[in-house]
Amino acid sequence: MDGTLVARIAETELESVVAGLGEHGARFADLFGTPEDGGVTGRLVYGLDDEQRYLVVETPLADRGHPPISDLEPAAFVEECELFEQVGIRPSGDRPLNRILMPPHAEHAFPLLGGGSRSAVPRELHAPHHVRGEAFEFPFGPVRVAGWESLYMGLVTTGEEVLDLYLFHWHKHRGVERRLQGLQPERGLFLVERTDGLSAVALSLAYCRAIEVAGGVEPPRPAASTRIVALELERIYNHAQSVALLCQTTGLSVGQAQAEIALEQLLRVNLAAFGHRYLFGVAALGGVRRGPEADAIRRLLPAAVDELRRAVQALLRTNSHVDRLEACGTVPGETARRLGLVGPVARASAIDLDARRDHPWPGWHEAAPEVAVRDGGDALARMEVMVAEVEEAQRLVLEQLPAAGAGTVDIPRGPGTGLGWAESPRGETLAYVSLDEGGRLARVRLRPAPVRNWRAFDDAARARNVFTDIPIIEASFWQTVAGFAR
Amino acid sequence: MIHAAAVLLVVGGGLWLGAALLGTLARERAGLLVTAGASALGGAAVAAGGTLVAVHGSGAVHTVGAGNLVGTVTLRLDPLAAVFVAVLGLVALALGLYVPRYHEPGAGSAYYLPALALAFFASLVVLVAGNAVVFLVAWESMTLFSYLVVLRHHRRPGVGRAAFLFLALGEAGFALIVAAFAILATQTGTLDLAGIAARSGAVSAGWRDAAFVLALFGFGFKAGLVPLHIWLPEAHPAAPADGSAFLSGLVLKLGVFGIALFGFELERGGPAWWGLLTMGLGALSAVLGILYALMERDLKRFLAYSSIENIGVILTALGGGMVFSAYGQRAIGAFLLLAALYHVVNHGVYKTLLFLEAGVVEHATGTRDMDRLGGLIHRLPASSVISLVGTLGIAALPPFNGFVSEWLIFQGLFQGFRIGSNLIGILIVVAGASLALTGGLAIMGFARAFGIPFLGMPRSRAAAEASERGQPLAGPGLLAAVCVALGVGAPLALTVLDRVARATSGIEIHSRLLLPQLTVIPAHTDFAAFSPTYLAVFLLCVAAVPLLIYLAGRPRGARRVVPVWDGGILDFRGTMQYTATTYANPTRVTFEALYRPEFHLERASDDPAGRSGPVHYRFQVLPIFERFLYRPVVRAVEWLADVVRPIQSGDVNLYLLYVLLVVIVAYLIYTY
Amino acid sequence: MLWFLRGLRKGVVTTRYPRERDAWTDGLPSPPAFRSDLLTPTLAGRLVDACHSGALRLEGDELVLDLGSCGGCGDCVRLGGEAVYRSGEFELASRDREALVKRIPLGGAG
Amino acid sequence: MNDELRLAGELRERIDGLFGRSLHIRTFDSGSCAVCESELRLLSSPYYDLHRLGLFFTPAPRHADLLLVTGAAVRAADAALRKTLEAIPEPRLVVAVGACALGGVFEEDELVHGRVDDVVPVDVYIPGCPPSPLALLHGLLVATGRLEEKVQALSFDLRREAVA
Repeated sequence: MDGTLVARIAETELESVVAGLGEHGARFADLFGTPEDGGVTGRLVYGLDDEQRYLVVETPLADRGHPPISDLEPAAFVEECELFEQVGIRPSGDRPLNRILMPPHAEHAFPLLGGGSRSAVPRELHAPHHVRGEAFEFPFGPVRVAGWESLYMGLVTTGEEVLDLYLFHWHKHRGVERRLQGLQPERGLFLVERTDGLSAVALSLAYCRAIEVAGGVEPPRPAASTRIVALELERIYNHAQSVALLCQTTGLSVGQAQAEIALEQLLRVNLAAFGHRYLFGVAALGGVRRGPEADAIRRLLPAAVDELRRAVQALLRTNSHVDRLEACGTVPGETARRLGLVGPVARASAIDLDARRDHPWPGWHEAAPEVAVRDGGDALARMEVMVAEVEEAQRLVLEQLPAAGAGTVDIPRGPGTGLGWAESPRGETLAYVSLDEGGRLARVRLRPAPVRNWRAFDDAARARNVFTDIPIIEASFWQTVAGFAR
Repeated sequence: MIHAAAVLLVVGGGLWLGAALLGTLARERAGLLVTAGASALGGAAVAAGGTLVAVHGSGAVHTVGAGNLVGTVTLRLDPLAAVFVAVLGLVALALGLYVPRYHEPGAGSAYYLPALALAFFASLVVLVAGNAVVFLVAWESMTLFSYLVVLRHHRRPGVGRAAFLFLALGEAGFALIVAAFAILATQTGTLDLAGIAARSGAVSAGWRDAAFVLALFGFGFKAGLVPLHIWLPEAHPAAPADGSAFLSGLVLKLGVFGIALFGFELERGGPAWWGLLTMGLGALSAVLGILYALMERDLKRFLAYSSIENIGVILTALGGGMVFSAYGQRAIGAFLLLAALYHVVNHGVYKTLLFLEAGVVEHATGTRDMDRLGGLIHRLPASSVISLVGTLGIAALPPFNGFVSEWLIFQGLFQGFRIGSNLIGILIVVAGASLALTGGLAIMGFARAFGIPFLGMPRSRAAAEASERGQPLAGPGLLAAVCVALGVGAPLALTVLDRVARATSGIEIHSRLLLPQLTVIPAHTDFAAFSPTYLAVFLLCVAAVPLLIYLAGRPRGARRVVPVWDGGILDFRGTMQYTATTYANPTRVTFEALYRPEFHLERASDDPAGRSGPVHYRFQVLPIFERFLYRPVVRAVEWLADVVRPIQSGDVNLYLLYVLLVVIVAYLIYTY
Repeated sequence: MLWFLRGLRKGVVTTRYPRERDAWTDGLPSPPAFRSDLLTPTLAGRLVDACHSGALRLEGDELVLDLGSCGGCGDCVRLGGEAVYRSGEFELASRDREALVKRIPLGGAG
Repeated sequence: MNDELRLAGELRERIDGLFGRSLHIRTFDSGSCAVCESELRLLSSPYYDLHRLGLFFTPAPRHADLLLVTGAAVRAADAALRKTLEAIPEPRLVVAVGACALGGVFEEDELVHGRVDDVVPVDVYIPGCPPSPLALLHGLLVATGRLEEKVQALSFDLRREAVA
């Protein structure tokens, strides 16, 4: 697999390897388990960003066979809990694990191992979170503002300031990874696209790259350029949505209307360019299903981005808006590194990381994208990063248009494994695929960016914020619950 | 008519003494019932007697001579004291009705009930004492019996310490009171209160000031003025419900009586700065009292701090009255005295009610911590309604009595412009403004004190399983009725108090109660007017109209009861509601400089991996007065004790030497 | 910043729908329409396999199109050639779930 | 049999009459991919502005007349969905939005019902992945009886249309 190193170690060496990689400065990216040849094989994915390569550490795992990885690498906590929920592998010691994808009251079913008791209707919620003393838990969600995803937030507060916050994403866990087991890759692509619809292009491209890497093929040159165009169009409209939501949460309704006008125009650009408002159906195995309508993009995109730029500049001059974003939901650089954040959230906390530049796949070498980084770490810094990325994305789209075209390459049906990645609007998205003999999907591991970034939402909310700041932080993070819950 | 009143008082006192004796038999049910009945009847008689004296106290002080035990034990039926006697009687009556269902027969009750009855008796004697010595003896015995009352649950932790604190500060106050009386007695040459009152004008200014200040701080200890208040929030939770009701409903009032006695009778017509000092301390007590009350989670400690606040309000009114009188505005001065006395009566009624209700809540759920109560209105419906009446009363909301008395006090204080010098006028209005702030915070405090325990969902199993069976309702119910009666029938009550004010200050105050119109005007017709009775009737009509509209237009369709909307979570638990501290969070944040809170937070998510788990948050207000006033004083006294210790060397010869030295010194002083 | 001026300067952008239908909606994804006479069983079989959202299935001699499952991706239109067209319909709301299930008789030979 | 149809028709008229004027909508996400949510949010944008049609989003189900359900009815969200529907007073309507909710994308399994019908009774179905804001507007107007359904008449068979 080009661009990826694979290392196989024994479970006993796991602790020293993780510690060693930590000192070496490798960035933890993913940890997942796969039921293979009678046991469970764990794979840790590390981003060696300066060497432009990923390192996949494979090791057989036994229940309670290794010390908690999250003690050495705090970033790995969410994946460690998910590892237990999906394949039943627990670290040694008695440190409690949190429920990530399954509701707290559902008994463990280890779906990836083929288990799967019908999770009965929840009787009683025993959250990991009992609140004692004089603070109390303010229940917020899962049914929230009209048009926002189902997400439960347990706000522990002393009246106004948020002391602690924990999130339940499991209302939206559809078990896509378990559902993909045994499917044909084409049918898998249809489901992968609908796992996190707002990052459909990025997730499907990562999945297609993984299968292409497994098959050892490269997409044709025009298809690579089309992929860049689609990816950047998706980035532009997502960032426009984040600006619109920020205005909604700070209460600037005219600003929200202006941003929504720009957003609608961008969605109509997507429709004109690829025949789908949210760019579904662009990526295909071995290439792209259709090329972009170049003249439609050249005619409509600049006008739409202009609309967005004017709205954003007006917003950045509105003190009431900017004051609300300054020092709101601050994620310090150190926390961002400790939790292994990716995407605009990380770039706004002074972490210079972008999969397009650090791990370029064909087409990105020439594109040489420029990465915007800010060090404020608050909602304003995140907005500035997103605004800068919209400008850069427009440049990339218009630059790649001439070379963009349709076309796919046939992929040999056969066993193999591959790691694919893409820079979604929310950050680095990984997809790991292993195919069995008949070329069907034995195991698919999807790790959209929200899986890494929702962790920082708790820290940001705990940094001396009050109730009304929570929606603003959520809008400035702009992570999807569907991307986390899969 | 006065003789009838005197007879009633004597009968009442006798019944209390009988109750005290019978109390010792309170090991079984019958003994307990009889004692309670006797003290209740005694209370009724004393209340009637007090009212009669107040009504017919035609300005003159009636001295009824009695046997000459130690000198002549003269009693005095003074209208000013009559108001307090009436309150004493009412409180005793309510407690008498409350005791049977609250206390179990047994050894504890056998010592407690007599102590309580004797405390009533001692208070009565204090109020009708005609002679300084009788006053002081009765005052000391009242303090001692109250100490015994607080010690009821002496086995519980902290009760001993709280009772000792009450006694210690009580003695400190007593010392000052004795000094004040000593000064007046030596200067006027008589021990008889009426005599002192008559000749106090001739006493030199220096001595009069000293006597007043000593009396103010001496009685201030008992009344709970701010710097001297720290025993109050400790003693009330320690005492049983009826004990703390007696403490707050009556004992604090005796402190106020003392100050009013000195300010308006013994040393009438003092300089303006007396009034300003009293008003200043009163306003300070009011504001700090309610601020600290808002931070309390324990129901009784909250009510204790709220008592400090109300005493602050009363003393502000008294102080204002003294200032106005000193500047010649005697009509407003008398009016403010009337308003203060009316607030004394009101507070005596609804504070006792609230303490009795706090007792019921503790009796039913076993806890006073507001954060473990909730939803009691469903479990204790009658008690909830009664305590709602008390809460509306103390929060000074129309049409209840608290509103009328606070309205009177405000109208009095806001007429500060009638005083010549602007500075004094401004100071009075500032005091009024601080009372306004207190009023606002009091409404928030009592919305919290009623809302958190009674409304919402139960926050603990104890609250969920509370039951009203066997809980005392008669006592608090009676007080609730009196609350409403005093509120709606305010003009009647004011006519009685008008007589008292005239008897005390000697002015026919202009607050002609326009009985045909049932309206009240604050001493001057051109300032404000208001009729509590019509207001109550108007409020009832206003409330009835929307009710009728709702009943008429109610959809007839099938009714479907659905749980409250909670965002769709699985189980909305009691712990997901606002707690007492978080409800008062805006005040805590605004007055952070005053509270200087320390808080302790443990949360699982501080773990670097961000593991979500249990959170524990504790919050503590810095007790400023204990830390920065009393502790240094105590340390200074202990240091002094160490310094003096060498004198007590245990060597007899040295002691003889000391005796010789003292004799020599005394001889030298005597000869010069 | 006088935001309402910005709003006014923008003018009215609101669509006149449902009175008129905007032009851009022609590009919207829409379910396939079939020429049943050209629809051979083999072509129908290939169409069913091509549809990943499970909207097409064969029942007896009819091709069943479930509009509820169709995402309008257009794979079948590209595959079907003459026999399959874009219906251009996007107002497909219905009170009856069965009304969304269309049955196309297979007409073609072979 | 036909009186049953008559009753259904009358009930339909009664509901249409009731919702003729303004309508408050509560949305519920039972496991969508966030794209249907995005289209729902755009309904209140200047381009589509559902307020001009008397439709309003409301956070409180107590004030809602219509429940818009998106997503593939994840079993873990059943309790929340039923609670939300129960919190809406009658007369009320339920509209299922998007291919996920109508049973297209996810088949039934241990974690997902696959169709919103299995959890709550659905009155109007709006297909599409995602249904565009105009399709949503059309669906809402059909639900409130202010527009007639179009799909009943369509046969999606060009030969039959050519013949008819």
